[in-house]
This record gives sequence, C-alpha cells and structure tokens, in this order.
Amino acid sequence: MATVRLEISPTPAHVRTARLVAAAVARRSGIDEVLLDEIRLAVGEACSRAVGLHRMHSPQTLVHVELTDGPRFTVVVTDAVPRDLAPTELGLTGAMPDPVALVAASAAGTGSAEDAEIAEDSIAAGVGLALLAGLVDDLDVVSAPHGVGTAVRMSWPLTPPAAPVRGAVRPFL
Amino acid sequence: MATVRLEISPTPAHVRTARLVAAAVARRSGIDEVLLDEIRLAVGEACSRAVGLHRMHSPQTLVHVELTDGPRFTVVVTDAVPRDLAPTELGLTGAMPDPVALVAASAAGTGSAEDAEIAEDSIAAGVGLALLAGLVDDLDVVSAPHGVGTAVRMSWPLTPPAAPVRGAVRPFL
Amino acid sequence: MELSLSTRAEGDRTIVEVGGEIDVYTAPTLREQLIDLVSQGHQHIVVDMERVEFLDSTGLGVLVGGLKRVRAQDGSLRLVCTQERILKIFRITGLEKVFPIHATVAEAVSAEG
Amino acid sequence: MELSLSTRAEGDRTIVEVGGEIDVYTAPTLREQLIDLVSQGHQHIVVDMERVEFLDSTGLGVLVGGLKRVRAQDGSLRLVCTQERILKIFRITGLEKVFPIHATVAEAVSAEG
Ligand SMILES: Nc1ncnc2c1ncn2[C@@H]1O[C@H](COP(=O)(O)OP(=O)(O)O)[C@@H](O)[C@H]1O
Ligand SMILES: Nc1ncnc2c1ncn2[C@@H]1O[C@H](COP(=O)(O)OP(=O)(O)O)[C@@H](O)[C@H]1O
Repeated sequence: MATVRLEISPTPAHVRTARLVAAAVARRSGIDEVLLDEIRLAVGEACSRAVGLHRMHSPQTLVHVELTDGPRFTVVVTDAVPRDLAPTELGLTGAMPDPVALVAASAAGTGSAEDAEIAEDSIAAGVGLALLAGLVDDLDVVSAPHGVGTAVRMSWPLTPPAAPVRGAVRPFL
Repeated sequence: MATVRLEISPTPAHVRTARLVAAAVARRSGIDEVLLDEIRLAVGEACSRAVGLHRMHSPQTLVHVELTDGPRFTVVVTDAVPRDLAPTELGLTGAMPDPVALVAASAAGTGSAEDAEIAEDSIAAGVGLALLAGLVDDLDVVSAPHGVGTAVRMSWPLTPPAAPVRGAVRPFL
Repeated sequence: MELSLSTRAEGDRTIVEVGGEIDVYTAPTLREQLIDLVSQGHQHIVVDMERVEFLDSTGLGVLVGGLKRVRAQDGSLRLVCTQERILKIFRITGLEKVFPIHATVAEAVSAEG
Repeated sequence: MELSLSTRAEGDRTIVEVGGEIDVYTAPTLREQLIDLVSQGHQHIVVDMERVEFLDSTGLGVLVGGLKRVRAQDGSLRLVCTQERILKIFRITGLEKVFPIHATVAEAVSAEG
C-alpha cells in the first residue's frame, strides 16, 4: 500500500501538479486506463475548489492531497478553510445544480466585465461540483480529520492486484 | 513563492513520482530548460538514496521532498533514518569516490549472484553521490530540521523573474 | 499541454480553433480571446474543440461566459466537438442543453443564427 | 517512459538495444537481461544506448555489474552512445574510464576483444 502525499500552495498551476501526480500514481498503481481521464478531471476539480477557497480565505496555507493505492485507489483533497466560510456539503447531497438555471440566473447583474467574470466563476464552481458528483461513484465530503477545513475523498477500484514492487534496494549507502 | 511538498512511501516507483513533480514544478517556475535534465537526475538521486535508507531502516515512514520556486528553485529531500545508520556526510565533503577503484574493489567477494547484486548496489550508491556532487553547484547536506534524519538541499537559479500568476480565482464556491 | 488558440473568419462567422488543455490555468487566456473577439464585433463564434485534450469546469465557465457575451449582442456561440471524452463532460454537467454542439465546422458555420 | 530491451546477434557479439529510462525502477529488468545473456554464454555484449532517455546511478550500477560478469568470463561489454546528456553522466562519475564507449554499433562490433 504505497502512499503519496502532496501539499500545494494555492495556485492554478499547482492544480496541474496535482492532476499530473494523480495520473502518474494511478497509472503506476495498475488502474484501468479508461479511468485515468476521470481521475485527472475529478482530482483537478476537487483541487480547483480547494485552491479557490484558499486564495480567498487562506492564501498562505497549503492544500493537501493524499493518494493511496490499495485496496482502492483513493485520493483525498483537504482544504484548510473554516467550514463556515466554505460550503461544506458542496451541493453534493441535495439535487444537482441545474446548469441551464445557473446560466440563466447568472445573466442578472449590471453586465460589467467584472460581473461577467464573477458569473463565469460561480458557474465554474457549480459545474465543478456537478462534475465531481457525476464522475465519481465513491465520493465523500467530510470534516478535515485534523483541524478546520473539508476533505473531499474519492476512490476508484483497482482491478488487477497491485503491481509487484519493482526496482532496486540499496543495502549500502 | 509557490511551494509544493511531496511525501512518498519508499518505493522505486515513487522516486519517479518525485522526478516527475520536480520537472513539472521546475518547468512551471520558468527555469532554464537546459537545467531540467540536471534537476530530474539530481532529485532522483537524492530520492533513491533516501528511499534505499528507508527501505532498510524505516519502511513505514515517508520520504519528504519540498520544492520552492523563489528566489531560487530549491528542492530539499529529507529522510527519517537516524544519522548513525545513514552516512551523514554522503561522501560529499571528502574526496570524490573513485569509480575505477570502486569497480575494482567490488570485484572481491565469492562471486555469487547475491554478491554481484550487492556490489552493483554499493557502486550505484557511490555513483549516486558522485552525480549529486558533480551536478549540483549549490548542494547542502544537513540534519533534518525536525527530528532524526538528513536533509539534502539543492538549488538552481531562476533566470527570468518568476512567471506571473495565471489562472482563475473563484470568488463563489 | 498548453492551450493553443487560432482564429479565422468564414463569412460572418469567426472560428476559434482551440487545442491543448482548457483548465483552471489556461482558461483566462481563452476568456481574453473571446472578450476581444466580441468587443471587436465578432458576434457569431464557432469554437472548434476537436483538438482539445482536457476541459475542466473553469474552461466550461469561460465558454458559458462567451455564450452570454455573444447573446448580449444577438450573436451566437457554437461548439464543434466529436470527442467522446469531451462530449461526456457536457453531458454530465447538463451543458449540452446550453450549447449547440456540431460534428464539423462546416455544419456549425451553416447553422442558422 | 518505460524501459525497452531488444537483443540480436552480430557474429560473436550480442547487441542489446536499450530504450527509455534506465533508473531505480527499471534497472532490475536490465540486470536480469544481462545475467540471462551471460549465463547463456553470450560473453561479448554491446549495449546500444542511443535510445536511452534517462540514466541514473542504479542503471550505471547495473551496467558495471554486467561488465564484471562478462569479464569474469573473459568477455567484453561495450557501450554505444553519442547522446551528450548521457555521455555527461559517464564523465561526471568517471565511468567513462571503465567502459569502452563507441559512436556506432558497427564500431563497437569491430573493436578488438
Ligand atoms: N507545472 C506543472 N504542474 C503540473 N502539471 C503540469 C505542469 N506542467 C505541465 N503539466 C501537465 O503535464 C502534462 C504535460 O505538460 P507540458 O508542460 O505541456 O509538458 P510536455 O508537453 O513537455 O510533456 C499536461 O497534462 C500538463 O497539465
Ligand atoms: N508513477 C509514476 N510516477 C512518477 N513518474 C512517472 C510515473 N509513471 C511515469 N512517470 C514518469 O513520467 C514520464 C512518462 O511516463 P509514462 O508512464 O511512460 O507515461 P507516458 O509515456 O504515457 O507519458 C517518465 O519520465 C516517467 O518516469
């Protein structure tokens, strides 16, 4: 059961770092190739959400990503933003946000460029949750185990037994 | 100054994970492309050393890798193996190991397959240190800041000013 | 893979060919491109997504923003996409109901409105 | 990139063409290949490294191990490499003094011993 933990400063570039790591570790864990796109996308969405929250409320702290490759391939993305600032349910338990309604609703506003950008961002946030909920069969949102924040836990089956440990051990260092 | 922290369980596959992350973060930090090979190799060597030590003495604990991209691109690889079990100087302060001597010396032994493998591994360890010392201009080996273990610190110059922050912030999550 | 963008005109339509990854990192570049086009009076836009390799929610948000901008000018924004993995993203999010999605640029260009 | 290995004979020489990454993860596969060849009596080995994309100390250790194994049989192990980034690794480690390194397979095959 190999584990990788990743902590990223909250920048869009490091959402990519997290996607890259998730895809690499998933591939190495022997996961079905058809799941890779889904994992990349879901991990990206969970990280985009956490990075967005950190940038608003906690830009100096790192977003945590933990990847474990047994018995299922599991990714936990944890933010450090107090739960009263972040929507804790992520809209995942209730009805799915209706994108058509979202698009229509966000048509309100003064029509300024800033309004438009804010509308896009709130659509992106809603759509991100829809993607997470729609893509990931095994998805959990819980309080961060230590301290403030929210943990988004996702897992996927590892069909073949975990790849045998390969590589060299060095008895003399 | 963006930071990525990575913790890997001590397996050869995750030495690759660390190389992959180091190359991705380095590239994104705007480092001179010609340094990427060197960074990949040096980070791999530092991690191979730490992973080898952990597998012998501390297989349940994770190897830490920290990447910071300002003012220099800096990578610190920290093991958690008591310094009396690990060669703390890494042979980096004294004379370089002489590979020809290493090869000749390792010719001793009963000639069994196991002997041969051990000889290869000790050559690899010596050569790994030679690579680190030879590749990295700014290299430091110190006690791990918190607790047992050794930290190998490497850094490279970032020629252009750090890339401007790009990407989207989400005001509404 | 970075985002690549190239723009050309076909009649009164403006084709934006997008390649690479439209994600939280690159979507702002696409947003700027769409804003520029609309502000220059291009109100019928076709976004050719056949060479897109990755699309996330931020990218979708920018496409929705583009749609709203052209609609405010009585324009249109049509997508060209046959890649199943990208179409799936529109399906899951329900945005297939929001965007006209075509199989070819020719089809999108000859579509009404 | 994974390690790729392919083997062929040229006269009494055995050419091992290596591609991809020879590192702490893949080097054991190369070690097994070299051990198999030596145990099958192939004692003059040419390792063609022109398609190697990455080489680390574990990979170098395995090459040294191969060298020692063939020498124990009065054989030879020659390398073919013109890639500067790989040659640099042999230089830094001093292993250029240990391995005969050739510019082409033909040169390695026709070398004495
Ligand atoms: N700094 C980075 N952090 C994380 N992932 C990255 C980073 N840079 C690139 N990637 C990802 O790696 C993949 C290839 O990236 P790219 O930088 O274009 O390199 P290349 O095309 O040379 O392999 C893409 O999926 C991209 O999202
Ligand atoms: N599990 C992994 N962890 C880290 N790095 C990996 C992993 N798998 C592959 N890599 C690295 O990523 C690069 C490409 O890897 P590979 O798995 O062959 O994927 P592809 O060829 O499809 O891009 C190589 O440098 C390799 O060392």
